[in-house]
Amino acid sequence: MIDKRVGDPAQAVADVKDGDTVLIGGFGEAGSPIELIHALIDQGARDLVVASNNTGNGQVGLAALIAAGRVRKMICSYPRSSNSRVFPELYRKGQIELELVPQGTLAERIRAGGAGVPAFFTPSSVGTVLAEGKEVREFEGRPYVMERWLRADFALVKAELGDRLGNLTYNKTARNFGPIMCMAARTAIVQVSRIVEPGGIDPEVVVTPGVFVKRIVEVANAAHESVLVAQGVTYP
Amino acid sequence: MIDKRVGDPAQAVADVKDGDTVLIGGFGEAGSPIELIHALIDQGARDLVVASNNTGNGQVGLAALIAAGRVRKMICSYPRSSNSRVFPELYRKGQIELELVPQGTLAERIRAGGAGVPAFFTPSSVGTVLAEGKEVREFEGRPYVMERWLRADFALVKAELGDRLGNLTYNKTARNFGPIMCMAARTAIVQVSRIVEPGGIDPEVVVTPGVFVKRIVEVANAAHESVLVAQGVTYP
Amino acid sequence: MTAELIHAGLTRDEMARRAARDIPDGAYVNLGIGIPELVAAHIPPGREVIYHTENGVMGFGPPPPEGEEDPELINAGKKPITLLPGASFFHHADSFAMIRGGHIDFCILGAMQVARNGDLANWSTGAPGAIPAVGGAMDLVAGAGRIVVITEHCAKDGSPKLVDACTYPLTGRGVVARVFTDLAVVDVTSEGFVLREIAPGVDLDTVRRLTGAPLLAAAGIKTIEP
Amino acid sequence: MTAELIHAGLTRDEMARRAARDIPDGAYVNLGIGIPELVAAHIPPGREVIYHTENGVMGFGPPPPEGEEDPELINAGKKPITLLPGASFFHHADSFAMIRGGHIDFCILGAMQVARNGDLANWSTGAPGAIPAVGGAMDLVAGAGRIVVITEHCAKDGSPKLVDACTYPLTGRGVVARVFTDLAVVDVTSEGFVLREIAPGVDLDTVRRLTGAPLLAAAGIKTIEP
Repeated sequence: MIDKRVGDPAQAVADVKDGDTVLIGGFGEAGSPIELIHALIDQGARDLVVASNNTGNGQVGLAALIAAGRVRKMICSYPRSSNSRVFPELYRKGQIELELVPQGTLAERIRAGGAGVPAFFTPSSVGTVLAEGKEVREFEGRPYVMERWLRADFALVKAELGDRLGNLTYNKTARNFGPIMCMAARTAIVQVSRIVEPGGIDPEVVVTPGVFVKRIVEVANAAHESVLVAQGVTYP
Repeated sequence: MIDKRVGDPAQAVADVKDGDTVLIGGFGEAGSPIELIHALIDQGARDLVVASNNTGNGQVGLAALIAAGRVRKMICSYPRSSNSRVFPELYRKGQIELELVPQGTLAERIRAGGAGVPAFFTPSSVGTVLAEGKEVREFEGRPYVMERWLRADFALVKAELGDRLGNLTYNKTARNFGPIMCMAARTAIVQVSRIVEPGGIDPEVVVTPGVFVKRIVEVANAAHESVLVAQGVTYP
Repeated sequence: MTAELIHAGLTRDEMARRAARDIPDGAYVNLGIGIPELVAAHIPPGREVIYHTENGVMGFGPPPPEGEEDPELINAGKKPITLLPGASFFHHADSFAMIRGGHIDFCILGAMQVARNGDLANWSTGAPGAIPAVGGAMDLVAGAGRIVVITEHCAKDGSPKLVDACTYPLTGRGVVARVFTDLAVVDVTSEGFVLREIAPGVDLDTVRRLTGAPLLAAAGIKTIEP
Repeated sequence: MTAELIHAGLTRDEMARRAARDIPDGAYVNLGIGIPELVAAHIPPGREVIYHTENGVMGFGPPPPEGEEDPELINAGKKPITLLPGASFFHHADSFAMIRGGHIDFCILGAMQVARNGDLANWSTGAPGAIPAVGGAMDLVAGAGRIVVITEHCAKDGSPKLVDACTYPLTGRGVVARVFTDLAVVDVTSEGFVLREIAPGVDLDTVRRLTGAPLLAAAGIKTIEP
């Protein structure tokens, strides 16, 4: 029997290795898999390359992973926000690398990674510093820049419902990068609010088919980043 | 007020012009928008370029459109089936062009058209006659062929529920090419089994957001191609 | 003196109201963070406009009442939103397919600089130590149907934001169609900046003086109705 | 004589049963049209296998009872299917993202010819007047994890299907890992065809004679348990 359920976040992230590339879901706090990220902090893998839209807030979740010195390089579109101090500090000190990617290009690179498309052309960033050094080519009279897929060893994603086969639904704007990150990682690890029986999700409304998911862990009452930040929580 | 509803299939396809490119949904009979196709036959546009996975069956729907001599060229992956005689006959007589495209490349070209990606690389068809004349390039030691987007003037699609804003759900495997064809056409025209009020489709389960749809027409009891073929129906 | 003149111009809400008048009925619209967000409150009666946010919603509504915020229902500015009937959720690749694929009709952004050829700079000063953050701006300017900018006519230090050529890193080349400022409505044309409308109590010479590039005067300049 | 020998080999169901034994527990599997479709009925007990069909279903089950067919619930062969608990629907681009992106573990296809270097021809004779139809075969061989073929060892005219080089138009180059025929199980290796297993009552010389390329004998050739 196929059973992708694992007992807890620690078990789910146990085999992340030093140097791995990890996609981390979320746009701001919506969809941020905080419990999985905290488990990854406990787990200890270093020298990670992390792709995520932002760089976290306060001293929890992704910001805490960065603060713990575990991330060698961030790939993201928007590495600052009102409550993000960790990344800017390390970046200014030259202690963390940044690959800045337009948000749509980041999404499409991840989707391409999951879809077996090694490169594609986009009009985004043409003529800007973010296109420097990249191949530019005209199609029908308009210039486009070639971008490469983004694939990863792991993805950490937060979803809503899941079953033992890995089928998922999401909650509102927590969907964001989750479905494409599951596609692009060799091992997609998903925390869900609730695990249901196979068939408990209508086949018409499955957002991520289980084929894209390797492990699923129930986190019934996931923390909200903004609440932790407001409480001044620091992890670990 | 935005209201994409139109009264009947004839009105929905009234402005298709000679020479237009038309994407037609369906995989076999599932999702084939027969009533819209019949309206297009009545409407009279000629010299069409049609992209669809197959070429229709019997003497109804897409096969009837082809039989009526309206299609200059078919772009498809599988232009034959047990009940498809129309296309093979015209093709052998040299009276219709065929651009044969691997099914996944066809889907990805249409999706790329909708997503503003003018070209992408795929491993499919590399080293075969279908890659002849196309650019081949290595990424990470593996050859890929460059394929171009496929965009169209119109798409004719069959869906299940729709609202005045164009939001759609589909029925089972009738989904197939529908969502991506809506994305890739300047004017996507959709026949639905039932029109509901905005909000009548849960925002979490909308498959095609209305932004991709221009016109929607209710066809409450759509014909099934296999039934028409079994009855020996010929359209018109 | 500069400060005084700017004071004579439109408020942020008046700028938003003027920009809102340009949005046609039925448009799919993406509003940037800042003044552009104010536009939604000023759509003329009788028009239905549908708002897209990059993080995966079409059809969102105004912010929720205090206490009813949902941390997983937010916009691209990470602020709480509500849904209108007919809204939908989708993932990030689909959201940017809408943008890149030309399905968003109208996009209103803020700006640090707009050049007379339509170049836009709105994401980075390029200063050493600054944290560069681009978000979805480069995709929006590459893909949306019509790109307009709302911005104060001058920066806080009094330097012009409408310039001959951008000195900040570009967001996109030749992308801006129109600029709404506190002083004027300025089109970007093949001839450069053309003044179409002017704020009440502001004169052409003043606008010209505060513009960092030649400013042509359209025939029949109108006064902006605030 | 050829016909007689083929008669001594496995039936279509026996070929499918042998191939089914190769599918590991938990695999995501795509079955081509024809003999490959029979494989699903022969998965060894205790293994859970999930079937994908290109037209947008993961997790379908056996055909429905007569009279319960749904014309909008079909597989890639356009035949009616049922759903198992945990199934899902998705559109064609997502379906081929699964295939091209390497998410389908195991794919079983029919063949017109397999060459000793793993080249596969299974979509067109290339004959004048033939209607070429490729479907999803080129995507499957480019993307699925392991590609195996089930086919009669020889074509209806007695000519070998395992050949030195394909004469029909290719589906993909160097893609086939193993071939299950009515006479044998043959691996494609860097040394060419290697015979691993042989059908009961069939001898090595016969298989070699009916194979259009050198056929190495593995150490310890096993007899296929039908």
